[in-house]
Amino acid sequence: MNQSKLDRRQFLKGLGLGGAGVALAGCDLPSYVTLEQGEENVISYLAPNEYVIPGVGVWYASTCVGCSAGCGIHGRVREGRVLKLEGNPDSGVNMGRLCQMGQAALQHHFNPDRIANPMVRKNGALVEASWDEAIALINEKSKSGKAAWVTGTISGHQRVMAQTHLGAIGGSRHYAVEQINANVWKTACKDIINDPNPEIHLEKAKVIFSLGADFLGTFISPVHFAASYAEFRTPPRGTLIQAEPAMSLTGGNADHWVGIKPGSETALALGVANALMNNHGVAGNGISNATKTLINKHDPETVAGICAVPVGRIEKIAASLAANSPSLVLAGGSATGNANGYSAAAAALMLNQMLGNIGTTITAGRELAYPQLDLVEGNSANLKDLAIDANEGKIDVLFVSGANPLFLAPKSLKMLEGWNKVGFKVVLSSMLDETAEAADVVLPLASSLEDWGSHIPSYAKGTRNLALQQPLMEPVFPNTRGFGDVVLALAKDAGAPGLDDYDDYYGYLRSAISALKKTDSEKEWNGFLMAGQTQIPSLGRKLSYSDGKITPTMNDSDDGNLTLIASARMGMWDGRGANLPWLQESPDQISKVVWDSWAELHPKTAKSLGIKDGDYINIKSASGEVTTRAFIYKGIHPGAIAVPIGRGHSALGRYAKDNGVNPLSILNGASDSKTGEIATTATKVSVKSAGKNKQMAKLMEIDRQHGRKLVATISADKQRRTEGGA
Amino acid sequence: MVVVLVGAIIVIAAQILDQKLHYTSTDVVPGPIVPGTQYPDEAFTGIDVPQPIDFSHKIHAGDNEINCMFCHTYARRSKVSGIPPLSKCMGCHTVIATEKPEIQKLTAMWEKGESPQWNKVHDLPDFVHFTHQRHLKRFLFDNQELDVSDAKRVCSMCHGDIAEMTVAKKSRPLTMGFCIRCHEANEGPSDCTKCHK
Amino acid sequence: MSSLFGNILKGWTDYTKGIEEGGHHEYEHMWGMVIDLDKCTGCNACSVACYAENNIATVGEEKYVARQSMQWLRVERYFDEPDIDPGAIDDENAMQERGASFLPMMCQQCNAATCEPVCPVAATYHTPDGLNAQIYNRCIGSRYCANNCPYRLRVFNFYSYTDENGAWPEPMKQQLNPDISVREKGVMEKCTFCIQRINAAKDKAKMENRQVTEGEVKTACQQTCPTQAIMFGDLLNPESKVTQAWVRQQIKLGKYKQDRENPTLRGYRIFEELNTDPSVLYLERVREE
Amino acid sequence: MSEAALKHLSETQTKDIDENIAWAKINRDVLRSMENPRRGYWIAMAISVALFSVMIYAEVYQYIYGMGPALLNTSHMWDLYISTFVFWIGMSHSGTLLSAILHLVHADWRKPIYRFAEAMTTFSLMTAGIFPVIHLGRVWNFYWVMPYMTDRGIWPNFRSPLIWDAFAITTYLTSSVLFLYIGMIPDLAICRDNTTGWRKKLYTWLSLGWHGDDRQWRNFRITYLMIACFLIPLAVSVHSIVSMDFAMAIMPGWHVTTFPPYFVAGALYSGCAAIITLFILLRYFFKFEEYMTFPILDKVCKLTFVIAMVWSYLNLVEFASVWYGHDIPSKEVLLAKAYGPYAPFFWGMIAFGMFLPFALLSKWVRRNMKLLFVVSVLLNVGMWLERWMIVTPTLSMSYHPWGWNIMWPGWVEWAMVGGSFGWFGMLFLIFVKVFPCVSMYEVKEMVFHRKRTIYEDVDEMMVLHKGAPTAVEAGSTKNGGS
Repeated sequence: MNQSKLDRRQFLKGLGLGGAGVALAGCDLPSYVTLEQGEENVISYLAPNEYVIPGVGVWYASTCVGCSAGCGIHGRVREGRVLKLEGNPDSGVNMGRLCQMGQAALQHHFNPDRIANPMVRKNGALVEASWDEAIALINEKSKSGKAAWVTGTISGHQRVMAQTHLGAIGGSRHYAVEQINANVWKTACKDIINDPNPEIHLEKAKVIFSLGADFLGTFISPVHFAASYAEFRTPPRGTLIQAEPAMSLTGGNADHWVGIKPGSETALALGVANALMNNHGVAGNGISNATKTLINKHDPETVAGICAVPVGRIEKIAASLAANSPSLVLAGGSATGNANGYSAAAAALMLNQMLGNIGTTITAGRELAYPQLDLVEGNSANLKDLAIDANEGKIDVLFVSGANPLFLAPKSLKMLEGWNKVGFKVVLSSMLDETAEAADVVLPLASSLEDWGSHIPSYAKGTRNLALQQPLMEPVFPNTRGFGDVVLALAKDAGAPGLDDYDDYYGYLRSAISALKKTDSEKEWNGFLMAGQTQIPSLGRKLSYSDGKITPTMNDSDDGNLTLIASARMGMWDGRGANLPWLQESPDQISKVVWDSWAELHPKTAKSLGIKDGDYINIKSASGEVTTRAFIYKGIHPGAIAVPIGRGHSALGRYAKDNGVNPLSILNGASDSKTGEIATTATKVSVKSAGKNKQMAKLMEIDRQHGRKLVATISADKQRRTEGGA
Repeated sequence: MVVVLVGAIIVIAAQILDQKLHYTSTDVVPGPIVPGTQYPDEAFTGIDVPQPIDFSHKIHAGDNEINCMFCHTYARRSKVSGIPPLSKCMGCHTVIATEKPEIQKLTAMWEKGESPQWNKVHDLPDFVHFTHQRHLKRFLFDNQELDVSDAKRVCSMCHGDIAEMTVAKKSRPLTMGFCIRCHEANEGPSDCTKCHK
Repeated sequence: MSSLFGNILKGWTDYTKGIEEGGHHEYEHMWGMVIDLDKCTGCNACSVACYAENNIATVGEEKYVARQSMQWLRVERYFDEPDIDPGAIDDENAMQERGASFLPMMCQQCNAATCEPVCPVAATYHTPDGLNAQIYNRCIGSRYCANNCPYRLRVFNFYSYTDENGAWPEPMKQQLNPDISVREKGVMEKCTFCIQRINAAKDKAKMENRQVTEGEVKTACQQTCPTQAIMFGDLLNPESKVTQAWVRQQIKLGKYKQDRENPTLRGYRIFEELNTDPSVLYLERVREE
Repeated sequence: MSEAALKHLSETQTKDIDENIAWAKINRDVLRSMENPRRGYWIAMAISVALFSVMIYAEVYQYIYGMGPALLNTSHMWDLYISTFVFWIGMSHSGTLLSAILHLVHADWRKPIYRFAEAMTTFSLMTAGIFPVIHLGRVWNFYWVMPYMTDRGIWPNFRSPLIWDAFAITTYLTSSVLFLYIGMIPDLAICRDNTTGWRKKLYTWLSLGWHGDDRQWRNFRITYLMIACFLIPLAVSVHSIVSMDFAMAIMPGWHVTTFPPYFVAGALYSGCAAIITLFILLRYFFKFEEYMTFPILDKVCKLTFVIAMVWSYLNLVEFASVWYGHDIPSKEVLLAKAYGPYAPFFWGMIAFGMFLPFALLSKWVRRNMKLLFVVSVLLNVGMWLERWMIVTPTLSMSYHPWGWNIMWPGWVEWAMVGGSFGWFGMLFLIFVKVFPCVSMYEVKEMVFHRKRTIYEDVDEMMVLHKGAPTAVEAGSTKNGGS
């Protein structure tokens, strides 16, 4: 990396594809066939750098863009191909570790279904076109009306670039769409403790009481939290209490799992607060009298009725929280995924305040000194807005990248109708997903391992860093371009000021970061790239506490129908993992199902509906129905049915297409009253058996160890006695 | 009877097949070329492998006595010895022998920025993971009686007398038996996973 | 040849004798693992990392249903045993009161491996590193080893996955790790403790005339594990973290019944009583009562 | 033979063989069986070849696509291939039992029936030998199990029971073929003397110049006896070794100490049952009522019953030792056999293998050909189920519960199983038309010896035989000669 960019590209040029092709000949054939001469070929380098040695892997730092956590990665490059990703040990986000989605980014990069060439809609069908043709069409149309951008969570210079472009074409609307987010929690934090992104110290807590927050799976920064969780579990070991209607990955690791009625988390929190104040003498400093009155109304007996949790368990939680300090209360996931979600988050923060956690396990985060680079965090309220605005004709030209609104939006939002009302739609994507298929122009993007970029991790402790993303190899599909390059070109064509100096996005990024870091030295730039990140100035925040609005009431009409939980899972995520065979074949952590969707049901419910494990069931809401197979176990509330998000694509390549079902599509229009987040756990569905029992693809058919000593257990007391407090 | 015959035929056929596939084994001989070692002195006549440029090893390694590792510079640092990058060729051939047609081919490629596509001559099966660097270390760098200029002698253990060839040609069988005999004679590792993984 | 025979024909008696005489004197290394089940969150990152590192084929739904999947490392999930929590089993209204238990299972690299003696062609054997190696190109696919593995951790290539409709359609082939062979149909395969990484580290150490140091070799699963629940190292190196963990847990190799001073320690090996002498030490999952 | 005649025969036939059969008639009857086949033969042949062709197709399919279509899976790596292998190996024990063991104990009633039993041994071994090969994932490398000098300096793993199998089967096959062939030489000479054309050439070549002189007979007797002696321990060891495929493994339900005798007993049992089946078939189709008599069948049935009881005893011993032992997984496997999804097959095995043989105690059954045929086939079905019940339930329920899995064989496996019967049938059908399936010279001996017990004076007997030549010339002279 100590050469100019051209040289860099040069060395990335491979020593031929010998290696991979070779590997495939495998050991099937007798050796005389493989002891061949002149059958395989090898292409020499033109002028490689000193450190490029064929047969020896070189590691380059970059940033994972699988979710908005922004983990640092190292990619192993050999013979010009990136072979394996590992976590970057220098990154404060993931400390050298990586989740399955990070590992699988390679398959996105090498995906056979990537878009190779630009496509333009002609006579109703997308046909391949040249870049010039596509860009010309975009330039022609993009000034023809009110323009808008749809992205996922976006940050760093890509955000700047997209917004510059938006400004240049005279648009103002930017919808950051993200299905799996912590928007409700962050909004509550911002309102109540005056910091949208406080630092959460799992490792300092002795007890964690989590209301649905799947911090090991889908909450803000899973790998970082998993690392903190590991510290939390080292002796003296903390206790994890998870309350949620359907077991998440975090719930699967809980010492006490409380299966509660969907939507009753706020009441549970109030009940715990009541027990704390009345039975454990917790004063509740800083909590308003109005809230205290509310708490007093929620004695455990009442709450037990609302949540369908035994009184004893509520009191046990309170006792545990009172006895072990510091503790930590979190809310997210299914707790915030209903109309009353904000209250659950507010109640969680109220508990933290009561227990004195604010300032110990929840501390102030740091604010970026350059807010224009900061994350625009996507949320599903934006998705709703997008649908409404599009339907109202407020958008004429739409640019979409990094989001798949047509897949994510429930039918009840009428997204497709709105989409069709938009005059001209441009999708920048590397995969032909549902949204790209419905676009007028599709621009093929380079994968995240071929592209330049900068990212602000969604969560950071201590210092704030700008995570750098650099290409690890030459584009697999030569006719694809980086997101920054495309948007830069579009912005230049649209006449955005100040961009003329930059030939490409790399030039822009480099000079922007040089300006940011006030250095122009080649050496330091290489240092940034080698570290995969660079520190940027940030300002401290200060936490305060003022009660949030807690509305405990649930207007739950008990009509005998089940509550659908569209559960977020690590792996498929919001659907972006469905085209990667590794993730498809990586069993879900709890149900262990692969390659298909499933619907979790409690045995009691299943019995009453006459459903057996593996039966196809028909799940019908007011706005549609899906049919999938039942997975029956006791990790779900009897009044709920959980279907994972992520499958059910009608596009997105051979692995994703027609695989499983999409529960998002049948959600009703309910949303969180405060933030407008689409409620994922508030839709009532009727369920009936659709017969036909076909075996499900699962890692394991058994749930128990049958007396074998496979996972042995030891009580925490015993462990503390033998391993001590250290 | 038939079965006895069939059994015998199977065993004999296996022998013959094996001999055919793995070439005739001969004993190891003490190597005057590489002192302190023994190596299987087995000949093999490879086929002529066409190359995009008729590179002459004789001129380079033979007549001009260029060290093997001058061009195959990766050999001591990597599993593979590698093909020299085009820039290395051009390092000399911008001035030397520029009038020759083969060199002009090379220059044309260099100017276009593309690399020649060489055909592999010493191509091991893909389940064999041979490493050059360990062998060079063992036979050349750790060998008190040789210095780096003797690289050719070490290389010739497996590659034959490349310096006498024009376009390289296989002159050793490079079968597993060939490897094993050398490993036994020189106390190389006998762990299968060293080469097969 | 003699050394080759030494490896192939090494028996259990020789092995235990080696232990009684004070260790595995003929071993260069003795790779071992420690997995802390209390830290394991069951997130599956290890399993996917293993797919990425070791050229493991994905088989698709149909073959997965037929249980012909190829994963070398599987993360099993169990719910409570009746003896721990009888209420949760019998009462059909009850819900789980705790989370699940997760168990990452990879080849246990048994030192008295049941798979080794039964292979007719010695395609699986014990390396001088104490590993249970599988030589793919020697394997004829009798599958006896898999039948005899009490852990069910050997997987077989029931199909060929290398063609265009296989596991790696172009350009996915480019991701394949050239340091490992791609296995063809009819070949048994299994976790190798990332032998390519071990060999690379050993080669590097030899090139630099030194020993392999602690932490120099990391398996793919260990490296990616978000909670660092997996530890890997040389059991012959007294300094290594795994050795220390084994000593701390008072688990000794070569025994099928551990005689521990402190029986409440967390360490155990799965199916130790079968006398397979696995190299993977699990630390019990901790439960809050 | 008509129904009535059969009934009459079943009531009247009391001797193993009628000592008054003329030697010439023996030759005539047996040689007649080798004459041009009739329609029934061709139908049987067509069915066999069809089955075998399906097997070939399945094998090619498996060669191309791998072991997947057989529906083998991570838990069930063997299934029908190995159970059918064990079945056929078991089948092969009948020949040894009848010819070698009974030969040594001078049970001369074996003589009319041992030839086809030996052929059965050879052909079932040839069938059994197919299975270890086709079950290989890389069948093209099967010869690697042979210890031959490779250039690579690697040997097979001599610790593996599969290698012992390979040795045992090849040795046993070689010896069985030798035994069959040597015992056939005098008969081949008779055939040589009574045929023309290609047959004559074949028999001339095969009979190795046998002309029945004293020296030849002496050498022949010694050789035959020695091979018989050699074969007995070999046969016992072969099936013991096959049992070690399982007994040497660690799996619950396989790791059983009584497996070697259990397998040997099972082998003899299924072999005997198969003898009954073929006995009835040959007797019916070749009209061998005078040679394959009811009294002989009676003896075979009684023998079968005894062996069945030994087998049942060993079965119960195994169950009891598991039941009273402390090995929980083994106990679970046993219970799963009895109650699990494979239970119908397990109980089928118990019913056919343990209880059905009691039917053989009834004289009425023993004399009722059709019924006995059905019984013998069912006994063999039971024995096939036994092999399946050894292999599959264990694999479906081994130590690690993760691997618990119920598996039903795919079409490829069934094709192989069916094809193995086709292959066996094909070989046997060819055999009965090319070689005499009743030993002519030994039946003559039998007749001779029996007669001697009646007629004290040999000369008198000879006179009664109307100028028949002396025993010395038996087997050599032409047309009705011996």
